[in-house]
Amino acid sequence: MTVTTQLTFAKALNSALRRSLELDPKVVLMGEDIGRLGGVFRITEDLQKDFGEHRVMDSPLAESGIVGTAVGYALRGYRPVVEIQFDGFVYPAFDQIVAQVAKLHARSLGTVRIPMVIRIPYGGGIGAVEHHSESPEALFAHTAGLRVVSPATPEDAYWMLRQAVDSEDPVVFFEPKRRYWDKGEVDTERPPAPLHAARIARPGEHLTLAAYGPMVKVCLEAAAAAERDGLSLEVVDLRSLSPIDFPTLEESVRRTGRLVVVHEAPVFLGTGSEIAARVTERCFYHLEAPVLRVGGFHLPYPPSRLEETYLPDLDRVLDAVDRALAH
Amino acid sequence: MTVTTQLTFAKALNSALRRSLELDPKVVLMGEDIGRLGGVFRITEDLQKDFGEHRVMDSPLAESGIVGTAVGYALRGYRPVVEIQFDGFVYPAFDQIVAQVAKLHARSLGTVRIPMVIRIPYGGGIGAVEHHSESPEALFAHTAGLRVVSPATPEDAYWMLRQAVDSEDPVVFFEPKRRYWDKGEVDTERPPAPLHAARIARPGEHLTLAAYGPMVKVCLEAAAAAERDGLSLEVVDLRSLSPIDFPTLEESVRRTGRLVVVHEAPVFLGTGSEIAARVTERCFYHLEAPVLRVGGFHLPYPPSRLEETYLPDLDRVLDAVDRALAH
Amino acid sequence: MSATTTAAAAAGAATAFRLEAAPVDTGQVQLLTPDGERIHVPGLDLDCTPGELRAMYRDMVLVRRFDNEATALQRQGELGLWTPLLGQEAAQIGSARALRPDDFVFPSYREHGVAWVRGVDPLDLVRVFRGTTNGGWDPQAHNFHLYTLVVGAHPLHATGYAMGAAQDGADTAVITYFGDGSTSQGDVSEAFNFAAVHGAPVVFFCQNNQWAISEPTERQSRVPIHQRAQGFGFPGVRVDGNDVLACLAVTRAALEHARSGQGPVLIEAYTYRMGAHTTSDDPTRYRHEAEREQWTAKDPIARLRAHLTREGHADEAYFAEVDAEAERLALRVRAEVRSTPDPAPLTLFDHVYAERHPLVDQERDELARYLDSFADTDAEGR
Amino acid sequence: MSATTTAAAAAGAATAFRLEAAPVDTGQVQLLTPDGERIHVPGLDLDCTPGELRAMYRDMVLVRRFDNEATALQRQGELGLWTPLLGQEAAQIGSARALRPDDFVFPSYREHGVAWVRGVDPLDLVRVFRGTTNGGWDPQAHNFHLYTLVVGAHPLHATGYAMGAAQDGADTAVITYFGDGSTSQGDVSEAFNFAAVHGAPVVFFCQNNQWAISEPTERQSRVPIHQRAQGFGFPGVRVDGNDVLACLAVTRAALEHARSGQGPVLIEAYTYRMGAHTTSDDPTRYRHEAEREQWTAKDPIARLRAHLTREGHADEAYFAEVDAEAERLALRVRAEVRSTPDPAPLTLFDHVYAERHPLVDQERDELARYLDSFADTDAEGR
Ligand SMILES: Cc1ncc(C[n+]2csc(CCOP(=O)(O)OP(=O)(O)O)c2C)c(N)n1
Ligand SMILES: Cc1ncc(C[n+]2csc(CCOP(=O)(O)OP(=O)(O)O)c2C)c(N)n1
Ligand SMILES: [Mg+2]
Ligand SMILES: [Mg+2]
Repeated sequence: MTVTTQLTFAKALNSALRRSLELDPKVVLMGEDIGRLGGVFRITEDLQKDFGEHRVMDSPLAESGIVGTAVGYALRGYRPVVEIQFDGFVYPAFDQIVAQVAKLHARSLGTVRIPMVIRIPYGGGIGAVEHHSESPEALFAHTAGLRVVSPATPEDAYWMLRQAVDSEDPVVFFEPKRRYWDKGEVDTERPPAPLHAARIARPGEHLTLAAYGPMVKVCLEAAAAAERDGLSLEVVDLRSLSPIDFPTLEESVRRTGRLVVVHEAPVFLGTGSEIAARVTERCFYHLEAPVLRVGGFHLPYPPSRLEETYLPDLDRVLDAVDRALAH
Repeated sequence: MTVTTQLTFAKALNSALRRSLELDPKVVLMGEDIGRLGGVFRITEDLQKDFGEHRVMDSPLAESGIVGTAVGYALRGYRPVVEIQFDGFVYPAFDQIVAQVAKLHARSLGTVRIPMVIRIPYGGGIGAVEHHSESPEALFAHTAGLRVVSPATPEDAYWMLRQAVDSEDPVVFFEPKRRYWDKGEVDTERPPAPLHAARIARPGEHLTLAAYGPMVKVCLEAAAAAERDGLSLEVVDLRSLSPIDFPTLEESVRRTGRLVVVHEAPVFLGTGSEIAARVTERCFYHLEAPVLRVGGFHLPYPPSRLEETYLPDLDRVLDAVDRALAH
Repeated sequence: MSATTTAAAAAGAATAFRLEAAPVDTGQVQLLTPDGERIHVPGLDLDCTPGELRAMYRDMVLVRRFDNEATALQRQGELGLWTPLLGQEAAQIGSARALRPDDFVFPSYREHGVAWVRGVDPLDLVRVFRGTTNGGWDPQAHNFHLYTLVVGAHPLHATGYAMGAAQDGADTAVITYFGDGSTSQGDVSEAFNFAAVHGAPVVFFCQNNQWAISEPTERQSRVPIHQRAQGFGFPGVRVDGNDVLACLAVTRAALEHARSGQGPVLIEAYTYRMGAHTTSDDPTRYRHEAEREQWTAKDPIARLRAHLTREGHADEAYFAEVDAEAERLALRVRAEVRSTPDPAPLTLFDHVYAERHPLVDQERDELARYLDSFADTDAEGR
Repeated sequence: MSATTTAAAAAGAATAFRLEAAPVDTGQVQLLTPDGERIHVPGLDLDCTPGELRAMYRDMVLVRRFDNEATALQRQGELGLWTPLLGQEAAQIGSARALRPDDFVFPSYREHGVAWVRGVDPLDLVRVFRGTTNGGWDPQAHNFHLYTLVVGAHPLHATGYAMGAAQDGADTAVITYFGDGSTSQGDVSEAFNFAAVHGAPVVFFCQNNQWAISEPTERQSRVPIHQRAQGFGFPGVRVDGNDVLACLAVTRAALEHARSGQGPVLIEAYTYRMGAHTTSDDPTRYRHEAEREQWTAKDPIARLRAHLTREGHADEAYFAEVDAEAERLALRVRAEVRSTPDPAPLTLFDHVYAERHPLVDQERDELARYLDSFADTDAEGR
């Protein structure tokens, strides 16, 4: 049976949290302004009202403290879901995340589990002030012990968050904030795919575009535009950055022979570098062009009046497609 | 005129700091235990005695505080050189480094400079306990606004530290701690190369090995071993990870047609991924094999009794060389 | 706590063991009642000439007007965001007027009043929130650092700067501004501790405006915030943050304390954020209108105006003149903001590094070529 | 500080304004003099049976002997490192014996005595420092978390655990151990604050052993460390850390305080690190032998032994028996450590994730194949 509803991305996340709170009394939410206010993006709207102050906690303004106390909750048998208010404010918690959260399962030889979700609204394109538009996912994907995912659609928002909460491992959950207001069908009865599977968002023949989170939509638009020029681009929504579903991606690249990876984060040592390196290694004789990358420049995220230039858009994606095809 | 002396890597660093303190009264050293003790690795030995407690400061045990107050010193016109005691303890300072130090020049439109050096003894191979053997360089190289370097020889230790102190930009200076006791010739009169130039550590024909810091020696040993099998390997000591001297590396790869990148850090999203991606893009038609990477596994650095297995060594490098040549 | 010293215990004169927190101290320094009456507090002398009083009044009125204008400009889409200081004028103007020109300021993101006193052009502030720059002014030109948006990061910068100034042999003092919520950040505690251990000449000025976005101060601290200093071994004091005279006098005393080598001071200016956290915020979701109304009665500008009137230092004509000046300021800001151009795309790369960085150069060149290709195709009428 | 309340000021009864830090309190709770004489402190009852006293003596002797053995094993190359607890036995045994089995402990890296009381096998501790594992024991089995080597990270875990326990409705309390130096870390201040704001049932047990590697406590704090709690609004108390009875009694009181919903307590156990920071450290570079000698006179074991003797609770035969037991323990540890095998290479990958992660699987397989290739070539006699 399929029960689909039309939800915004934000509401899908809210529904996923609500359902998780309902299903498991050990699920607790922690973060700044997530209670009465419902979070600055309203992702936790009404949840404190309905589940109480002990399940949905307004934390003191200290990210390290939030993640660090969440570790304690996890050790006590809870499943904490932590909200970092904006991408640029995760760094004060960096030590707790990479040196504690990521390592506890390994260092305890598996006797300790940290089933924590760290939700991070990320990325630009909303005209925000400094520190509110960053894409630090590579830092976490490089860190063993963390799982890193980023949904691109309301349905994935709903299900991937549910699955992240259910995961026995810590999951850094990157929410593309510029997509919060996008609407889409959500089937709340059946997950579309496992948490770490990539998804062919649009099949195609001539070249593979790989993206995740906010850039999937841009790639789909690029593919639609290219179609008008007679080009058939395949779009792979990676969904997960640790692990990355390489089999799905490689299968696509073997078919198309060309790959362009797109993300907002700076290209230099961004997730695209790993994808390019690994896909090249595995598909060396299938590649007709080098893997090209479209992403942010090597600079601090710029003031918002320059972000249009900074952010990959349809034209920059198509420019890379042209260059790849020119090989 | 050439004045060379035989110094250990550690002593070369110590001499570079001493010289910097002598040359510029604005150079100050900050860190845990760097005063009376001279640092846990004795890199700052005798410097407090000779330059006083205000030039060489024992800081409270708080990495964020150390880097954060060093920012203030820099704004006041000083050139702070900060010691992080071990690689695994840099994360509490992560926010200050990536969100403040790295960005201040850009956000001030160049009116503010942060000529800070953050020294980090890094890497494994010394039988240490947890958190004392990590290689987090990719996290910093991914961050725009920072320069990231790592010397491999005593002479580079001396000069690159001198140059880092003189740099108008913040430099994250990774010291390969397992090489602290290695000896080598140091010419204290003339720098061997600019801070960000790569160096052909050993010329060769059949394949290029690229490495930095602790792995340069391993690659040189591998090249020596390979020579006995009639193989001529070129070893490029990258020296700098942000920026990376791609022209030198690419020139080498165009000659040899094959590249293996070696580092201790986990391969997944390690600096090797960027090198592989970019070199492949630029040398696509020169590469006879995919760029291969040898590095750490996707796990928290293991307990020391397993580090021999974890760390790239001569055999693992040669295994990758064999695989690259088999293409 | 009540601990027994060895000596006392040995002598049998022990006080009883009890686990007790330090007593809560909600007292605050006030020099001006809400009705504008002057209170005299022994040990806290403050002689202000009528001219100085009027100047502070003018500062507050102009800054409030400018602040309102910026809020309006945001509503009209000219700014991406604004962080209103509404209600916090006295805390900012009073404390800032205690500074010497060579003192140095580390603000957070709401210190428009302090910026004003330091001579930063309101336009420079506004451009940051318009999104044309992340900086906006030269910190050295005003001894006023850039706004820091990462909550709690800059008190450490202030502390380091103060340590450096002391090391220079200067008798410069440093002041840093942050909010009640910010005190929860580890970095702020580290700043308190570094400053205490080094006896750094820094004044920590916390504007307790009762709210950190939607969280009231009780979510941030179990005790009044000025008491935080006790645990680090330096003085903390609460001042009526809507009383510009008290803010001036207490900050002056604290700066003197710091300057004279006695180390840091924490000032908690007890005030109220009359507006939203930012223009993106909707405070009706989390607080009651009644609370705001109570604070209206303590308005910092009305209070000083009452005092000026009561003492005969200013009359209606003066007040009208200041209001007119405020309107002119608002007009100028509006006009200039609207005509502020967006930066050219390639300026993106201008200041990432002070020295050359090949990757940045390369990316700049690539972007330039890419943008040029549009110029071509645009010309071709693509 | 001495602030003037509005009311008082208005009434003209103001105390004078002064910027003043809270008075320094160096008093400490002591129940046993260095000579073993029992002091009675009102409000701090402690009835220990002779058997209990002997048990604590035995704990301290065994732990010290084990600790010495571990140091020796490091010198012999069997361990990579050791962190001696020498001198801190009373602080650890006394506080640990105040715990209930369902209480939970978050140690740093020197809490061998606490581990002992919680029933962790010394061998488990030693293997961590041998480098065969980063864990070593099951935290749930002993309600004793893993050692945390990142200074200051774990008090937050303790605080969260305590909040969770309270949320469960349990009357479990939590204790966390850390050093004087650790108090400088922002995370520790954040833990203090979270615990205070939430009234979490956690006891912060700071062993002030006077040194953080080479830095004396004055580099870490301007005031006695127990006073740090004042700034966060909860009780702090200094206890003689070489007095096992005082440590037991004060910790018991603090746990009771926490358990009964009154929130956290900070205990500063004033003690001394008689040995090196770790076996890699050389304290002669930074401290004087004389200081160590002074502390020898306050030795925690000698003190309890004197008390037992004085009260007739134990005789030389008993002490000899304990010493013999300690030797047997040392022998066992030495023998078992030496025969501890290194883990098999492929176990590297065993616990990176709780659920499957293809990258880890792939790397494991690749390494297995690689290692196998040696098996082949070795067989071929490469
Ligand atoms: C490290 C960090 N975390 C979160 C935020 C988001 N944020 C911006 S302001 C704010 C509240 C600050 O409250 P307070 O310190 O009281 O200052 P106020 O805004 O009231 O002046 C928060 C949570 C941030 N800017 N930085
Ligand atoms: C975050 C971090 N920084 C630095 C270190 C290195 N380090 C290990 S122990 C230590 C001193 C700790 O002193 P203290 O807290 O007093 O504990 P003690 O060792 O005296 O028991 C330092 C600097 C560390 N382990 N973690
Ligand atoms: Mg506030
Ligand atoms: Mg200590």
